[in-house]
Amino acid sequence: MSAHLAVRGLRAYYGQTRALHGLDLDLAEGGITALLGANGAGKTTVLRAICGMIRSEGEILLDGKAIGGIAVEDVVRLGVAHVPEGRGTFVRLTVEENLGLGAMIRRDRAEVARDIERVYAHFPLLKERRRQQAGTLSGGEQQMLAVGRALMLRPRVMLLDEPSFGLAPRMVAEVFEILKAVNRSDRVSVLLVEQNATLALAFADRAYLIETGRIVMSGSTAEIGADENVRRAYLGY
Amino acid sequence: MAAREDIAEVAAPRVGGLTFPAWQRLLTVGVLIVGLAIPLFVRNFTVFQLTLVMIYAIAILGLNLLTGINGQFSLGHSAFYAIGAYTTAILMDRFGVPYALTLPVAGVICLIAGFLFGLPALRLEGLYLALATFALAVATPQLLKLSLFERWTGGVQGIVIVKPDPPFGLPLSQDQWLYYFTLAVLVVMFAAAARLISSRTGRALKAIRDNPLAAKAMGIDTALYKSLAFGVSALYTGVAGALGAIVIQFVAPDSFTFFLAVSFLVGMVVGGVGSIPGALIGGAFIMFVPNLAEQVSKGLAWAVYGVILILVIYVMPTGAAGFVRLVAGRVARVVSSNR
Amino acid sequence: MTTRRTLLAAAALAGVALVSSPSLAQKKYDPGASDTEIKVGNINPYSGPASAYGLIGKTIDAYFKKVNAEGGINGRKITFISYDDGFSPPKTVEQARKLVESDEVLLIFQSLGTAGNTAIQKYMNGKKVPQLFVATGATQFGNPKEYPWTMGWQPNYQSEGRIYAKYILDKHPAGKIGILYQNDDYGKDYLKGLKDGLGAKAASMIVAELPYEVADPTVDSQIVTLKSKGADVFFNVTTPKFAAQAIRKAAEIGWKPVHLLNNVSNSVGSVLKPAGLEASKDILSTGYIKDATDPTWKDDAAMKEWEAFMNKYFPDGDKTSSFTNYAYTVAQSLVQVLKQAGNELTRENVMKQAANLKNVELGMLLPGIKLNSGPNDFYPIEQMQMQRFDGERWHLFGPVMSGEIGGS
Amino acid sequence: MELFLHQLLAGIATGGIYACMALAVVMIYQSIDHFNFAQGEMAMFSTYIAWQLLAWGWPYWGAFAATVALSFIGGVVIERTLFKPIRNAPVLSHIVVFIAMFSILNSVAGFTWEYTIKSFPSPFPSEPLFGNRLISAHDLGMIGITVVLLVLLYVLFRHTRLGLAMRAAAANPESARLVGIRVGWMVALGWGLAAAIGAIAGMMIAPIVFLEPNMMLGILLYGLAGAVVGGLTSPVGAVIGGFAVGIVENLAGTFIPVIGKELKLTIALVLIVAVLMIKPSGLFGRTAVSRV
Amino acid sequence: MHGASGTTARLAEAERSRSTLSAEGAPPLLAVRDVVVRFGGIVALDGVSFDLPPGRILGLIGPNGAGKTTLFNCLSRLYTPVSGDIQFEGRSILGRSPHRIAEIGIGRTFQNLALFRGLSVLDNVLVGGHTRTRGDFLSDALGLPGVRAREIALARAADEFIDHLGLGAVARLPVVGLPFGTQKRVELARALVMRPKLLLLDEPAGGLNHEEVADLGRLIRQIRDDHGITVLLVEHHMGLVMSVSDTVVALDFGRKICEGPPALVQKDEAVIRAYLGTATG
Repeated sequence: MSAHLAVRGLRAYYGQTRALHGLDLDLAEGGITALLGANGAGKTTVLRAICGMIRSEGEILLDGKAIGGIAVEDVVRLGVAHVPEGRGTFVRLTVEENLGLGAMIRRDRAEVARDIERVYAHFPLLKERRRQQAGTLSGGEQQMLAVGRALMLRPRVMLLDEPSFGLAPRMVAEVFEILKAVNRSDRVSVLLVEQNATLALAFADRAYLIETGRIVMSGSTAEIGADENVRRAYLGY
Repeated sequence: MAAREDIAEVAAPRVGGLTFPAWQRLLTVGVLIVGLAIPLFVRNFTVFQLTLVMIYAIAILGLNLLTGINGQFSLGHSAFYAIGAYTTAILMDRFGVPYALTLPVAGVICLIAGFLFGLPALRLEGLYLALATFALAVATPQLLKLSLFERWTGGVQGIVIVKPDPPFGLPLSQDQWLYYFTLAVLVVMFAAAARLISSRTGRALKAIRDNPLAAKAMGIDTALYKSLAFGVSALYTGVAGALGAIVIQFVAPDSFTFFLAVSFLVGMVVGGVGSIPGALIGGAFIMFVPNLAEQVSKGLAWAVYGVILILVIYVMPTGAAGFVRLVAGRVARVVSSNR
Repeated sequence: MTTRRTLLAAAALAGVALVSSPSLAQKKYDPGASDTEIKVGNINPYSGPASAYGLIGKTIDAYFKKVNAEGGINGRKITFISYDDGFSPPKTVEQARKLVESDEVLLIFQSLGTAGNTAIQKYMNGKKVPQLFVATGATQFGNPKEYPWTMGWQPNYQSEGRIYAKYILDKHPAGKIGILYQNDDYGKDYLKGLKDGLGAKAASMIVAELPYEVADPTVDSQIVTLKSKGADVFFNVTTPKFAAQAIRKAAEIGWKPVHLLNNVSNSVGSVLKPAGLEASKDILSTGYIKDATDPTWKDDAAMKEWEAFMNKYFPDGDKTSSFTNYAYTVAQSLVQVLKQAGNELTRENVMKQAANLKNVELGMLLPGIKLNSGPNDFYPIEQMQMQRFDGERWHLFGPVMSGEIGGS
Repeated sequence: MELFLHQLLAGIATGGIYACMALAVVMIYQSIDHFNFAQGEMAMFSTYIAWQLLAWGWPYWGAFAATVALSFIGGVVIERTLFKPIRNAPVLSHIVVFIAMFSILNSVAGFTWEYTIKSFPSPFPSEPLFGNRLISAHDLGMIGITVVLLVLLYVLFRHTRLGLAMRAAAANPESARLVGIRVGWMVALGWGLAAAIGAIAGMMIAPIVFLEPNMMLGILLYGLAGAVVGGLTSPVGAVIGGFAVGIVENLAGTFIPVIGKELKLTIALVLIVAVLMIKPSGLFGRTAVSRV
Repeated sequence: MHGASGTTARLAEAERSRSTLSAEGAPPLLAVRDVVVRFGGIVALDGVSFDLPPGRILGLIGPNGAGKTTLFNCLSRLYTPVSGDIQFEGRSILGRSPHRIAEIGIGRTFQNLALFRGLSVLDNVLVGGHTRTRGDFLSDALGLPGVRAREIALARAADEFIDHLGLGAVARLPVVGLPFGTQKRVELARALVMRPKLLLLDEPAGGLNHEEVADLGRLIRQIRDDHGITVLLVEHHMGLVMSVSDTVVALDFGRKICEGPPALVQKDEAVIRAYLGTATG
């Protein structure tokens, strides 16, 4: 099994301070990998560095090809969708325009239309508000929109930064089910940052533990979940 | 006194605004000494130019209090500069009021005018406020020409006023005296601004700039503070206008076009948005750079000016103050990494 | 010590030499003048809303180059220092001070604009530096009692206004006058001249007086209003761009009043032609300078001389603009004054000579119009002649009239 | 009554000028999310290019097309060279660069083509239409072109992917990148379009006000007023706003005594402030609603 | 709502009299009465009522778009209800403008962070103390002696909370570059320095991991116990809500669907259907 996305010796600065200190990770083709860690450990920075939103040093390989230093939009065009922290809603545009933008680089119009319906099927609330300005949605609704927009890309890799943020528990379950389904049906590789470690470990098949910009542990979710320290710190039992 | 200093010492580690770092104090004193000495060594004409630099600096500081500190845009500060100038000119010319006494009057009138303009401006944000103030700037010369007020304003002819002599038989030229007078006003106003910015009021103004909703939730009366910020900003610019009238000895509608407002904006950005010492750099920029550009090429003076402006923004995208901060930060990083 | 003594001796000798040669008037200099040089300062709007006038400064500069190339004035070269004030009075003050205190010019010549000149008038008179031949027709610059160091040149706006009033009273005593004027000192001076000239009849004859601002995009609305107010005499007090707009709009809406166009905008090349020669037919104006685009002067010797000057010294200059021949003529006037001043190049003598112009004829002035000034007459040109545009050229008619405002 | 009608028509005619400019203003606002103070000078400069081509003997429509194309390229080049390097600088720094551009274009135009007015031809017949002398063929032609431009822009922005991408890039550049939009080029394209529209506006306006380097100053102000009154986010609003400003200015200038005459300019500005007081995002503008 | 039938009005009246004195007999600190909010055609809150006695922690839960944040915004007077009333210490707050909510002792944090980006952590916290100090432009500009003393007192209070929340190391840094969770703590410190009687927390656990959530839970209880601050908590993190709340109110489609102790609400059919689903994260 080759790594779909591989990161080698990633270093990044955030403001004046170094946020990542040479970090390696692999994302298996069609796999789901979770990044766990405390606040400020650098999880979000990893995602932002991978898709070129911040300057970084080290190697980032997609299908074995280096994508470090490539502009964000070009990384996206290689099939990497990012659900960012803070959702990145186009507040002045309508819900449907937001979704349409997710498929901006695609040319298959009929398929795009079908995908919009698919997103609406996943999130009926969005369908109700399709003509509303996206800024009027509640926080949780905007989170759904962000996930929906990412799906519109028909991505090959998804970078998810806390997709559960602001979602009701039932919605969290639903969103993760949807993501799992997409992961299976479209063979999308997922890199997940999630504070809810229980959820993340249930959802993912591999996990990395980050502390202050370094990987301190990695392995299958079963291994990680069984670790005494992880259990105490992140799972609470 | 000593006791209070002690309290300050104890609290000092975190109370950012209350104590200015020693190097800043030292620098301020140094600049002040140089400022006091300069007129004794240069020509009257240069003294006159430096006086204008200080006047522009006060006006720019006024704009900075509004835009840099409170986040409200204004392209209309030429209007307040004009009100201040006209107040002084009318008081001196029509009522024989001594020039020094006209400054507080000009300041108060501008405070009120600014406050009143600030009230409707509350409903406007960002670009829309900029446009409304732009409108104010453009309308100002026309309003000054209005025949209804011609008795006071002298209409299109404007008002010529007399330049004051140094008091108490001081052995100074008129220009030197006005320089020191302006310097005194500048020191008072800059010190007041520095205190204001680092105080509770200053924090509230900055909070409104950064997040008006959260500021409200913290109990800040945003409407009042924004209007008052407009008023105080106008006061600064108005006092500058008053000084300008005394130094130039003449006010006329054509002196206060929106190009003046644009100059203030340029001065503010070049000096550094939100920076107090930056206002002086901005004042010097708008005073000397056009002349420099004219020396390079008469026909293309403003093109040269534009090019200089672009270069300045390229080199210092956040103005001189931001540039200094950036360089200081780099130096600090290098020093600390070498340690 | 020795050197100093020698120098003193040399100076004494030189003094003796001067006294002993009666052919040369005693050499006396104020700052800005020397054996080899006369420094002349100038302030012009090369930028800003009035930058069209910048052409005047450029032409004067070219003319002084010609003077210098031809040997200068009494052997002295003119150094012409011209600064931009962008038509902003505070800047005018700064530039005037720079010229006087830093460049140490002998005099400031042709500073342009009423507001700017007002701004520096007190300063110039306080410093006793000539503010000579200001480029504005406002009446306040010919007041030798209060301001002995300030002098105008062109016929003032009020005089011209009076000339039109005279014409209206004479030819159209029952006319209904509509006025369009620029809302500044210039416009208001014309207005005052016209009203003073009309006297008691002003109130009944003027049916509308509409101002415009320099920043206004068009004056179309005003023209429409004037027409619908029933005006049949149109007093057009506008600067070139608006004059052209007014002429065209009037023609467009079929309004054909008796059209009196102020001298400021009667250039064929830069106003009437853009506005449309057909539309400009029968417009009346006054003149005192020959228009280069007017075929009347095709074979005029002075005009040929001017053309030769333009071709040689200012080839890029716009020959169709009346500013160039205006500047040429006013520069000649200064040369005349400096020539008269001879070797006594003091500021006082310059003013004395400027106030001592007697029937000076300059080539580009209309025939019969001469420069005259005296200690109580600080308006060198006071004569104008009315002219009518026939769709191609101006035709002078009637007598050379004088403005009646000012000394003499 | 007759005067009223005449002024109304004159207002519509001048309103057409403002509408043209307002459209260009809104256009650039849509693509860069702030207002370009040099917009008027860009239009003026383009018009001089057209004038130069005509002076070299080009046919009108040839010069017209070439000017629009050159202006488009010019707009793109300005964005790529001047604004790309300072993409991350604060808004105020951008405004200062606009001011710099303003003075450069104005100065260079004056230097190259002198400050004296030049007449600029109209592509429309000079005979009055239908014997109506109050609104000229050129006025009508200009209004027609404005409307055509408006429709084209509407289609572009509301019904094409490119338009959507441009709006997204202006509103939220970071998110736009995250969906694969080449934000830099979208902004450059916006500049190009704004410059091209400005060029058309300039070539339509110049026959009325005469060509000179400062010709756009007053017009920009009124165009701005139109854009603000109509709402900076709405091209339709901007055009309607432009006409409204023209009409109100003319009527108020004529029928309100003393103040109306002397403060014609001010009236337009009072209008801006008044409209903004009632509807802070203009009559047709959409307010950006955001939840806390 | 005012046009409601007599029966409804009587019922409402009965409920009001019932709840002005709560079970323990203490008057509620906060009383929400039949609050209705509409946005255009959408009803965001539809007659929501509940009481919050002093010294209690109330958890507010509900699916996305149920109206929780809307209710918060009513409490901080950013929105005005179409009908209904909100009383604080027995007095209606609807007549107050937003900035005069803090002075009566209501502080809040924001779901998606609303910090003052350009200010340092310390200055952010100091702004929280705005209502606790007096001052005006003139005395601040002149730097009158009283100003300095007040500033120092406030700075001490701020220091206390900054240390308490473990922000000492970053106190001088601008907030903008700090990690999300740290920024959340800054918000909390900012709200606490105000010394509110009622603290509104909008999803404070968002972006925190388990350990941090546990810390937060302890902190919320401590805030209540040590400072006597009443807390209204909107949160999706069920672990937190259920462990710290005395009472839980559940909303759905703008209506209250359940109110009671955490254990009961957790088992409520309607709550499970609308909100919890099968997974209880």
